[in-house]
This record gives sequence, C-alpha cells and structure tokens, in this order.
Amino acid sequence: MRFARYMGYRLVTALPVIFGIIVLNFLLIHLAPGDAASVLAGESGAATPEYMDALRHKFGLDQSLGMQFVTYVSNMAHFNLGYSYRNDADVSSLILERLGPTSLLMLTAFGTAVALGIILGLVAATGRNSWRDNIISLISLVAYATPGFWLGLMMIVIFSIGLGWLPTSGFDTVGAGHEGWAEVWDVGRHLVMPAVSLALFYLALYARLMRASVLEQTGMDYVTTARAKGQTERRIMTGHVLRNALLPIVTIAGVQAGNLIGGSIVVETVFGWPGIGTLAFNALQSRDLNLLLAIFFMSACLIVIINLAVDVIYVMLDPRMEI
Amino acid sequence: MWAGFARFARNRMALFGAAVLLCLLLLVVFTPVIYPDDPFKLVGPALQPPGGRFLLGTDTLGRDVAAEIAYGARTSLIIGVGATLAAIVFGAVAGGVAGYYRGRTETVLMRITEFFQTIPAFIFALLIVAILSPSVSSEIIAIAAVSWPSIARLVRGEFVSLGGREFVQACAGLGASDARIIFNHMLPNCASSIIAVGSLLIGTAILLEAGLAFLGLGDPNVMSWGLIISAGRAVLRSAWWICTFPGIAILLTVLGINLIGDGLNEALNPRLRER
Amino acid sequence: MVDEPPLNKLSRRTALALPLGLAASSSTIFSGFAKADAPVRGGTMVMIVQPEPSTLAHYAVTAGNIPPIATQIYEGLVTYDWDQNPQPNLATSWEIAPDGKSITFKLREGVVFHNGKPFTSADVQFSFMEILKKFHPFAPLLLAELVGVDTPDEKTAVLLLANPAPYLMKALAGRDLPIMCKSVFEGTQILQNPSANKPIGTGPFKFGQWDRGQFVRLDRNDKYWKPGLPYLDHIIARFIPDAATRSAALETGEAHFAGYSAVNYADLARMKTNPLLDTTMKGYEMTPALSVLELNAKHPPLDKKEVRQAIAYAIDRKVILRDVMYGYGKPATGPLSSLFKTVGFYTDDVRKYDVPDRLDIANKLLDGAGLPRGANGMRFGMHLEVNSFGEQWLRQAEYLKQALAIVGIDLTLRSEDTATWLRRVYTDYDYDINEPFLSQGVDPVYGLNKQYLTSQIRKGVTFVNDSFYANPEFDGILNEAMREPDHDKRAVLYKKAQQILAEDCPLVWLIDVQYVSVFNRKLHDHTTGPLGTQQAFERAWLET
Amino acid sequence: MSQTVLELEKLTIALPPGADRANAVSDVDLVLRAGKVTCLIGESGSGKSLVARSILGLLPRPHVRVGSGRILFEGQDLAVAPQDKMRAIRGAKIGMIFQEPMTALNPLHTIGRQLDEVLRIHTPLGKAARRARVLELIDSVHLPEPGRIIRSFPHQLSGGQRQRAMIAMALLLNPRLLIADEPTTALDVTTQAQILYLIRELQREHGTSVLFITHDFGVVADIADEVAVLQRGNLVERGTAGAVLGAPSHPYTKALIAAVPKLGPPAARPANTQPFIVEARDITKTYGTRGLFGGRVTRALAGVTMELRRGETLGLVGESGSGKSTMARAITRLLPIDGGEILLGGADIAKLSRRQLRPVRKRVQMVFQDPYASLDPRQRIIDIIAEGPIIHGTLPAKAREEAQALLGLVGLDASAAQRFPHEFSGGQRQRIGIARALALHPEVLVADEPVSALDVSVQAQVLALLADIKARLHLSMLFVTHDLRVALQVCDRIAVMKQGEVVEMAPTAEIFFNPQHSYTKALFAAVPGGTWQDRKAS
Repeated sequence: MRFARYMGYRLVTALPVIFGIIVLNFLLIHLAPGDAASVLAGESGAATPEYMDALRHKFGLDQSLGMQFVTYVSNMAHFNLGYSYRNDADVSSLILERLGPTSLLMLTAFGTAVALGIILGLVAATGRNSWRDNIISLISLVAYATPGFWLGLMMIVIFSIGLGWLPTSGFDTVGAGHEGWAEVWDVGRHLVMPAVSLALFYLALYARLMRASVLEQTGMDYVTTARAKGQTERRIMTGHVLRNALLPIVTIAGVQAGNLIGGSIVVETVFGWPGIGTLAFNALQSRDLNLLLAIFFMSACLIVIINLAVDVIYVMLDPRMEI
Repeated sequence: MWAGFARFARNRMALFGAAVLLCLLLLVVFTPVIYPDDPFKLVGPALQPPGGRFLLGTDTLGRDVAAEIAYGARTSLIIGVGATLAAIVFGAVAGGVAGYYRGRTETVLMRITEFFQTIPAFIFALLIVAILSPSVSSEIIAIAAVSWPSIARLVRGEFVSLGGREFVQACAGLGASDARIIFNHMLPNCASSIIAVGSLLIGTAILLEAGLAFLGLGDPNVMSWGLIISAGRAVLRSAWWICTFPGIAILLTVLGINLIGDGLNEALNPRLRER
Repeated sequence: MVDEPPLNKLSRRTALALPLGLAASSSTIFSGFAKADAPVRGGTMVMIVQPEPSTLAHYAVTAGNIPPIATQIYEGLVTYDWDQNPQPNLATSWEIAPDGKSITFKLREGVVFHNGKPFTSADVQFSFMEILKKFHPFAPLLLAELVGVDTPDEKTAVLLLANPAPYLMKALAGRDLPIMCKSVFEGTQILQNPSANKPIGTGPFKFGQWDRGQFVRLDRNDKYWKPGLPYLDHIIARFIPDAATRSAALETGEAHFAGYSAVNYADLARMKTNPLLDTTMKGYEMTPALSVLELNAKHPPLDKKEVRQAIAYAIDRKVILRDVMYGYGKPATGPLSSLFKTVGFYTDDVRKYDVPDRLDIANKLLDGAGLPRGANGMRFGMHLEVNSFGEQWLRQAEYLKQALAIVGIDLTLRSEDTATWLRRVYTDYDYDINEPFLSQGVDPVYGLNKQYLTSQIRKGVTFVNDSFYANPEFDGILNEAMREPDHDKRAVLYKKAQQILAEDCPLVWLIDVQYVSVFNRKLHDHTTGPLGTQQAFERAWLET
Repeated sequence: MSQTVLELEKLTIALPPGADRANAVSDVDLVLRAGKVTCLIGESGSGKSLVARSILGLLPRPHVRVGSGRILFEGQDLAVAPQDKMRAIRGAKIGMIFQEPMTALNPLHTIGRQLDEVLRIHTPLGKAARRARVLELIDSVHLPEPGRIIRSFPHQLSGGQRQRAMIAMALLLNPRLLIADEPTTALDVTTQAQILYLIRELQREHGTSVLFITHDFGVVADIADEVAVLQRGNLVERGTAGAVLGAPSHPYTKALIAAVPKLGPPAARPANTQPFIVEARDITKTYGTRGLFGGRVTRALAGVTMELRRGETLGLVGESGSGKSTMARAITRLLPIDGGEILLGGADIAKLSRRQLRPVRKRVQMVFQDPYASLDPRQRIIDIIAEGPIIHGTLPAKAREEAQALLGLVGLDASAAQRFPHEFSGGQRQRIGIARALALHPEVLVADEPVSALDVSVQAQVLALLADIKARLHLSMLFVTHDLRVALQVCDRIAVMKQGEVVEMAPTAEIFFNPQHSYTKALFAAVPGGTWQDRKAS
C-alpha cells in the first residue's frame, strides 16, 4: 500500500513539473525567427501573400501568441498532441511511427553500452594497474573521444562499401517485403552500425564510472570484514562489492537515459535511421512547432518516468532508502 | 601542492595527455607563422590526395587541409574552453548558492537545473543556435547552456558536505560573511573536483561543437574541425582525407584533455589514490 | 479503397540487392551480357528523392522534390517531346482560337481515375478553376489570364482567356498543371483534403504507402489508359539524409535511380567509373535554373550600377563551375538560361563579364565610384546570406569571399536555417548579398517577370523581386512580351530585355545549372522526355 | 601457565618507501595463551593495529607486508601460509572484530545473512542447522529478539548492537583466538563497559584467547590479564596487567600512565563568586526529519538552563546524543535555537541579527574536536590565526604580527607560520585552533571535546596549555567532554547531560563525592578501569 501511495505522490508532483516544462518550452521555441508557413513557401519556390496568409491561417499562426498557447494547452488537456501541418499528419502518429526504430536503437545501444561497460569496469578494477586495467582504460578513453558521426562515416566506408557486409542506411531493405524472421534479420543488419557508433561513447563512460565505483567499494571496511571471515576474493567481489558499486551507476544511467533522444540526431542523420532525433531536427529546421513541442513533452515525460523507475530500483537495491 | 604535481608526473597516461595538449598549444601559437595566409584561401587544385605539395591534401575548393586543421584547432579550443568556463562559472554560482543556503533556494535552483536536463542536450543546443543564428558566440552559449547543470550538481554536492566541516563553522564563528566563507574557503576546497570535471567537459564541448558544425550550424566565417568534416562529408568516398584528419585531430585533443583530467583528479584527490 | 497487390508476389532477387560480392562480380556479368531490348515486365524500381517532400499535393506546393513522385500519379492535359512541342496526353487534340483568347481541348476516351471515377471535362474545369487558379503558387503568372473553363460536352473543355497567353501552352504538363478528380475535392477544404498525402490521379502508378523518413511506395495502376503500361510493379522513393550514404546506396545496388542532383556533384566522377552505374544530363531541358547573387539596391554602395558591375566582373565563374559544380553546367551570361536557345528566346549578345581583364575593369569601376582601398586594402564590407538548401552553397560562398577580397570587398558570411534566411531576406530585406538558386520555369514569363518587374516588389513573398530593380522601360517590354501571341515578336522583345538587364546588372548571374541523373545500368527507358524525372516512368523497366 | 595458542617471533612489518619510518613494527615477540586476554597498548601510529591485521594476513598488500619473523599458530607460520590455508583459518580458528561498527557490516545484507555466510564458508551444515546456530549466537551476545535481528539491516541497529553482532560473527565457530582491534573506541562509555563485560564473559565460557588492541589504559585495567606496551613499533614492556600498571619499569610506560588523569577527588578550588558571564535559560532545539509520512522529530535540547561565572570552567559531560555539543554550538550562535535566552554579560544574544551579532562574536570563541577538519587545508597557519582580527578590521600586517606572537603563546615555534595544516600532528593542530580562538581576545572560550581525538600524552600537554592560558588571560571556559577523568581534572563545576536535559549540576567535588542522579552514578561506574591508579599492584 505504501508503495502505491508513494507512486501516486510522485506522479502528482510530476504534473506541475511537466506543465512548467510545456510552458517554458512553448516560450523558448517561439523565440526562433521565421515560421512554418515561410519555410513551406520557401521550399515551393514562390508564393503569393494570399497563399502565405492562407497557410498561416491554416496553421493557426495568425492568432496571438497567447491564443496559440491556450489552444495548445487545451489540446494537451484532451491528450491531443496537435497536428503537424508540415507533414500533414497527426503529431502523435508521427511520433509513434518513429518510436519503434528509436527505442530499438536506444535500447540496443544504451543497453549493450551499460552492460558491457559494467563488465569492462569490473575487469579493469579487479586487475588494478595491470595491463588489463591500462588497456581497458585507454580503449574506453579513445572510444569516449571519438566523434560518433565521424566513426559512422568511417564504418560505412569500410563495412558497407568496402566489404559490402552491411547495408549503408535505413531501417530495413525497403520494398523487399520480408516477413517474420527475415525482417528481424534484415533490421538487425541495418541496426549494427548505428548502434555501435552510438554505444561506443556510453560504453566508455560506464566502464570508467564502474571502475572508479568498484575501486572505492574495495576500500570499504565491510570488505576487510568479509576477508576476515575467510571469504574468497571472487565471492567478495560478486557477493558484496558488485551490488554496492552498482548503486551510483543506476542513478547516472537514469539521468543520462533522458539525453538519449538528442544524442542520436547525428548518428540517425548519418545512417538515415528514422528516429525521433532526426524528426526533432527536421521539425526545428522547418519550424513545425507542434511536432517539436510534442517531442519535448514526450522526452520530459520519459525523463520523469525514468527518474521514478531509478528511484524505485534504488529503493529495491538499497534497504537504507525508505519511501 | 608539490606532492600533487609529483603524483601527476608519475601517471604515465596523464603525461601522454599533457604531451598531446602541448603539441596542440604549440600548433595554435605557431599557426600564423607556419600558415601565414587565411585558411579559406584557395591555394591549389581541388581534391588533391595527401603527400606532395600539401601534406594532408586539399579539400573540395582547393584549400590546404593542414592549414584548415591548424586554424580549426584554435576555434575548437576557444569554443571548448570558453563554453566550459561559462558552464563552470554559471554552474558554480548556482550550485554554490543552492549548496550553501539550502532550504527553499536550494529546491528552486535544483528544479531549474533539472528543467535544463529534461530537454535532450543536443536538441536544446540546436534550438539555441537556431534562435541566435550560428556564430562562435552562439555556439559557446548553446554548449554552456547544456553543460552547466552537471557542474551545478557537483558544486552543490561539495558545498553541502563542506558546509558541515568544522573549519567552515569556525569561520562563521569568527564572524566571517557568507561571501568570505564561500569564496575564501569553500570554493578553493572544491576547486580540485571542479578542475577534474571541467577538463572532461572541455572534451565534450569540442565533440558538441563538431556535431553542431557537422549539421551545418557552425559559424561559416570561422574555420573549425566540425566545419571541415561537414564539408568533406559529401565527398567522403572520393576524398577520404578531408574527413579523416580532422576526425583524428578531435580524437587526439579530447583524448589528451581527458587523460589530463584523470591525472589531475587522481593528483588532487588523494583519497582515490592507490589503496 | 484501392486494392493492394500482395507484396510477397515480388521476385526477391530483383528487389533485394545481394549483399556479398555484388560489386565485385557485377563487372564480369555485364561485360558478357547482350543488351536486352525487349522490356521485362515486373520488378520494383527504387529511386532516391532528396530531401523528403513535405507533402504530395504539388498543386499547392511546387518544391522540386515532389514532382518525381506526384507525376507518376497526376497527369496533365499534354506532355512534351524532345523539341518541347506539346504532345497528346489526357487531351487528344487542341485548337487555339485566332485571337488567342481561348483553347479548346478534345479529351481522351476511356480514362479512369484511381478511385474508379471516369475522367471528364468537369474534372478539367474543377481542377483549373477551383484548385490551380486558387492555390497554385505560380497561378498569378501562369493563369493570370484564365477567366473560365467551358464544358460543352463530357469530352470537350475550353480554356477562356482574358488576353492571349502564349506561355500557357508550355505549362500544361502534369508537373506544372495536374488534373485532379473533382469528386475527391468537391465540397472540401482544398488545402486540408486528406488526398494531399494519398493522391488519386489517372497516372500509371497508384499511391501505396508513405513511411515518413523512409520511403513512399507506389503500385502499378492495372487500369492505366496506355495499353500494356507501365512495366514496373512498384516504384519506391527512398529518403536518405546523408549525401555520402546516398551515393553508397547506388553503388551497392540498393537504389536504381537518383535524379535532380540527389547525388553530390563531387561523387559523379567516381560514379562514372563504376560498371554498375551510368549518368545522363538529359531530361532537364524544361527545368532550367540559374545560381545568382541578388544585390540589395537599397543598401549603399549597391545602389550604384558601377559597384554591381564590378562585383559581376570580380567573380571567375569558371572556378565556381570547376570547384563547386564539378564541371556540370555553364557560366551564366545573362538573366535567361541557355536552355531557352532551343525556343529562340536566349541571347548572349549582352554585356560580357567573363572577360580576361575583368579584374582591372572591376577595380577601375570601384575607384570611379569613389570607393578607395582602406589601410587593410579593403574598400567596404558586405554580408552574404549563405543559401541553406544544400552543402555546395557554403562552398560557393567561401569562394565568393576570396574572389571579392581581391577587388577589396570584405565579405562576411552569415548562415542560418531556412526559416530565418527566408524571413531575413524576403520579409525584413535585412541583407546585402543573397545567393539563391532561381528555377526559370518553362517560359521567360516565369523566370523574368517575377524577378525583375517593379510590380513584383512584394514584401513577404519569397523568390520575387527583392533587389528593388525598377526600370519602367524594361517593365513595358516584359508586359508587352507577355501578351504577344507571335513567337518571333516575343523573341525580339526578350532579347532587348536581356540586354537592358545585363547593363543594369541588378543581379549577378553565376552558373547555368545542369542537373544530372545517376542510374543503374539494369534500369532502361527511364528518361523519356525533356521533363525527365518530373514525368511518368510508365515505360521504365528493369532487367532481371 | 596455560597452553600457548599463538606466538609472534621477531615479527617485523615493512612500510612502503616514503613512510615516516622503515618498519611499522620491528622484532615483536608476543605469546597469546588460551583463556587469557592479552592487551597490546600503544599510541596512534605505534603499529599496534598492523600487528593484529598481520596475524590474519589482512595487511594492505602490496604496500605493507611482513618483512621478517614468524607467526606460529598450530604448528604453521601464518606469515608465509598460502591463501587457501589462511582462508581455512580466518573466521573458523581465528575470529576478528574491528573498530568502526558503523562501516564494518555490508549495508545491503541482513545481519542474519552476514552471520550465515561464515557457516556457509566453513561448515557443511544445512540451512535449518545454520539458522539455529546463528540464533543461538545472537542470543549469547544478549541482543534482544534474535528473530527480528536476523531480518534487520545494519543501519537499523545501534552502534553497540552492531558490535555485538560482530562479536557473534567472530565467535560462531568457537575460534581458539579472538583478535579485537579497538572494538569499543567508537562507542559510548556505558556501551563500552557492556561490550568489555561481554567479551570477558564469552572468553571465560569458551576459554578463547583474546588479543585486545587499545590506546586506553582504563580498558587495559578492566580487561587485561597480560599487557604489552608498543612505542613507535618497538615492544618496550611486557608483563601481567597488575605488574605493568602498578609498577611500570620502562620510562615510556611510566610517562603514559602518569598522563592519564585520575578518577579521583579533584583538587580543591576556591569558591567562585564572580558575576555570571554567560547565562542560558530554557534553551530548546529540535531536529525534524520531514519524511513523506511524518518523519521522526528528535529533541536535541529540552529546556536547558545553566550559568557560567567569569573565570570559571563549567564542564558539560554526557554521552553522544546527550546534546552537549549542540549546547556548545547554541551558545556560540553557530546554530539557531528554537527557544530560550542566551545572556552574554547580561545582554540576550539569542535574537540578534547577523549584523548585530558580529561584534558579539569576538567575545565568545570556540575550539573544535577534530584536528584534521577544523583547519582549512588550503590556508597557511599565519593566515588562519590572523583571519579573525582581519575580519574585524585590524590591518592585515598588524594582525599577522599579533598572530606570530600567539604562536609562541601556544607553544609553537615561529617557523610554523608559513606552513600548511597537513604538515602538523594532531596536538600541534589543536594548538593552532586555540591560537585562532585567542586572536580575537575573547572573554569566553567554548572547547568542544578539544582533546578527545588526541593520544593520552599529547592530551595532557594540551590540557595544561588550556589551563595556563585560561588563568593568564582571565578567561571563562565551557568544557565539553564525554571523559569524566578529564572533566574532574579541568572543571570547577560539572553539568551532567542526558537526552537533551541537565540531570545534575554541581561543583566538581560534590559530583565526585556524592553524585545524586542515578545516571551520574552509572557514568562513574562505566569509566573504564575505574580508580585503578589508586589500587596498588595486585
């Protein structure tokens, strides 16, 4: 029961935060000069003022900022994320379309990065200052320092054009109409390179964090106590140190999960991956504000949920924390 | 302080980082001597492969890629260091005030910090550059705007722990003003962790700048590594060198800065020392 | 709803590029392969379109990336042969009244829209009067004279004109004035009609599916009025944001066709050496375009003609052609593209700026205009707005900065995204020099009127006379030429117009752009007319 | 003589280069007999803890290792025993308990599981058998409700309870030797007495041999059968407890014993009839933890009233959590109070604003407990001392001059001025803290446990310095301590505090000769070693 009340409390307190985010985002975005109508007209090579006014009216841009805000908030209240005039589609359907590929890319990239990072960090920390430690540290630093898009471009040159092993871009082989396993295999082949270029950065980060965290825990008194009990080094590491060392990693992973959407814009652009990142970038370029606001709103909700999840995991992991 | 410097010197990796940075700084200082004229100047036939007259070849307009990288180093450092300094100043003040005064001011400031982190960092940077239209200063502001929250959280944590320490209470007992306590006592004592995190931030700032320029949002009048890569990106297949060399330059610089950051961290925070 | 052919019927081999060894083995296959002449039915053609269109309603948005998809679905009354003469399409024959004030079209029998509705004169009337006249961006120019459409019977439509409109006959193709189905639009908000992204037309292909950010799939129209056509089962338009990745897609055989310079000029040299691919410059005769510099006459010293001419002299167009366009195109000589030579409107008998001693002339002109060099060798400073519609324009801007520096003009580049750029140049006029890319349409009326007529100085409207050029004598010539039914008289007037403009130099004309298509050798009969990618691929077919 | 359990033969433990001396300990010979408690006593840095850890091979490798000598146990030399053999001994044949109960247990595992782990490692017992054994041990260390204890986590137990759990863990398999590395140093006096009694009781029951590491002679007097004295790594004296305490032979031991204040009748002091300099009336202070569901509210000060006369030393004595430190910080206005008045020379300073408070601050100054945390590591000594006067307007040059003079007053040589805190010992740092307090020429000095963190010999010197300065500068002093011995020696009057209340306040002699409140009596009884100095060698 307490758990449900706690969750309820957290969600209720999250609402004003999200509302605040919507308001601030709305104001922020309207600072960008130019509007969707002028972009559409610009792209069409010519437009009469009447045509532009018709567009502005259609987009509701002719109303005052206050009015636009009121309509926007009332739409949000009815869970209607608004309409993307530029793409002539409902914003929610646009985002849902892109949510699949994005979450696939995020989960594989971030998932493997965190998992592998933890393992590498553990291996490096246990072999402190041995060759293992130095090599892992150096590799993770090089990976951390490599610009993701540059790596992506290089991988395309090597793996798809040079060796022809992997497709250059896209979510799957368009028009090939695979079904079932063939589709999974096809998407998998397209996923490899974008996931690797996105994952490398986070892999390095978590390897370093885990190494520092494990080193800090091995110095603690309870480890000496465990040794005094006659426990083997390996079981001390798995039974005692690991779980304690994971606590800070969970919080940092929570904070970073929110940034995932943004971070992938560059990788999505290089690999033509139909993710939320490029959707947001194009929406910004074409001043498709309804779509952009919806993406910010979605990422804000995602972050609030992730923070909640992190706190719950933290409470489960660490008995000292009560709700 | 000398003990810290000795520890730093013993750390082989940190020395390698220092060496890389030293070469970079020398490059930046001597660039006008080595390449006197403007890097944008057309000096040879386009798309010349490396070797021969141009060590690293020429780009799509026939400009010397080596000169571009040399001048690009200056921009990337200016933007990297500038954005980091701005982020440190802004973050330290926000984090410091929140950590020192606690209570309502702390919750308000921390809410603001969290708000900045709800918008995905890169999109937020793009938004700011779009609002201010691309230029070196707008890039610095954008990168600083997405980096200061991490500094704020760090400084707040340090101030909260320092606040409880007895030497701070002793100063309060002497009748010291808040400002004196914050600037003479608390900031110097968390300077070491700020330096360590700050140096890592410079690396991320340079990567962010490259990302912005790669998407065409860099300052067109200023030569930067991101600009060279975005120019070379279209001809990646036929002129691989235009993209490759600036990429390596970014990699080495960020690697060097991180190694120094790690070295500083270990040298200044002894408790992470050999156990 | 349109029935959807089951996709798995597709033969896998043609559709899926074999990943391993395709590039390597292809050279051996082709050398020994006799050129198959009989078209093969079936298969899916994958073409690259860049960037992804915002909508498919090209009756309301005329961006260049929409027609390659839309013209497979919507058709026009006529189409054009290689000599740009109108040929029967939805109209079997037509007759222009002696006074040029009406054009009677005999419509084709047995044509059916994709939704099964028969094609009649009512559709033509509705398309012209309710849709194109009201919402087509070029209507103020192309349909200015159109006052009504008579439909004496189901198979006859008569366009009624207030004045003769000789240019209209050149603009009746599906790309410029498409024919829509009346029943789809009647009684709805035209701009909000759902068919904007699920078009229904009479063309060889029907709309299939649009996955935003990935592809649009068009399916074969089995009831197409041309017997036995089209050959292909599907056409897929893929959207790949990264230029290098687009080239790679062609080289690995994932895509068969990329028109409208979707592939970066720099890669074309390498593409040619690839045995799998070939390039062509044909199919762009009716899409002339110029890359120009617009000079803001309201910002001194650009109000002085000598200064504008000096800028025109200072630029070496051959360098731009070589390093920015990689040799594709020609240096521009005047306000009209040389492609109008075939129809006799183009003349190069104008002031020449591409002369050997151009730099001396430029310096003399600037000294004459009272602009001496300062201490740093610079006369004055200017801002150049970098065109945000593609990568090569930043390269061009960087070259211009070097070129103008030689004659003492200190250029500062200013780049921003599309929205800011359009507002700054066409609404706020807050610019000195702008480097836009002007498409010139099918008739000088389109290219010259909107750019140089005094009446076309209209705040907030994009790609019109924003350089404040106002020359009454020139306006008279253009207005006269617009209504002159006799072709030769129009030619004389336009030659005079080009000479005046070259002298006044309100704009600096840089390059007469040459688009290029890159295609897989297995794809045949894709470019079948002067509109190239902007007309139907009904005769295109793929070797198996 | 009972049978030898373990023998140290010429044990030498080498320190890494750069340490203050080559070996932590050299040539230590020590015999631990069954059923006997052997106390190894020495000041901090003497190497006593390393000896304990070397037996179980817990030295922080590779920096600190056994240089030479042997550790003989059941016919084996543990110094060179392979890891697997050592593991068989650790926890089974030799048990160990540590100093910091707060961090010695894994916060994420329940007490039951951490005890059960020992049985899982060393015995083939089934789940039920192990559980029974664990419950039995928890009961034997007198922990309430063993069933609940098994399921609870370390943070849910008090310091004393956790130490009992550690003892249970160490004695699970009836080890022949129990090593106790200062197990009661971090505990309160009353809890310490109970733990010492528990160890004595279990040791007698199972005949275990105990190696007890401590720096407190009182503890030695309470529990030791044999004693060994360690001075900077050298074993200077060995013998039975009575012999070493009653008639020490080595000068170092003599000096150490002499430095320990007697729990005896205080020296007579003239009655102080000076007017009150500080009066605290009905001071209340509560800490509320605003948990989500109505957190706990703890009452640090529940209506405390006390007075300090001019020139008098008032002692505030109590265990941790009694509110003595809170009271000290309340009087110096370092922390806000909920209610009550603080009169300084008659004027109430409780309600003053920060600005009004500044001049008042000069009159009351504080000396802190932890030498390592009370000085700003980034400041030179001269600046630390001179900072007070500079804040209050004295010209920096003059302030530094005065600071230089103060260094002499607190017994530090002039060269210390330009050096940094990390270059000084604990004792020297407390002297610097005192100099800083004196720089503002205060009327009242508030000393919050000024000597608790120091070794007993250094403690004596600092107390002497304080007494001398107080007399010379006519200061009044509020002396906070948990150590009754120190209080009796230093204070004129003593206030005994418990859970935020003053249970008894009277002149020192009265408190010693006829303590009224039961808690005061319990405190006296719990002082380790009691009045051992008066007892003759037995």
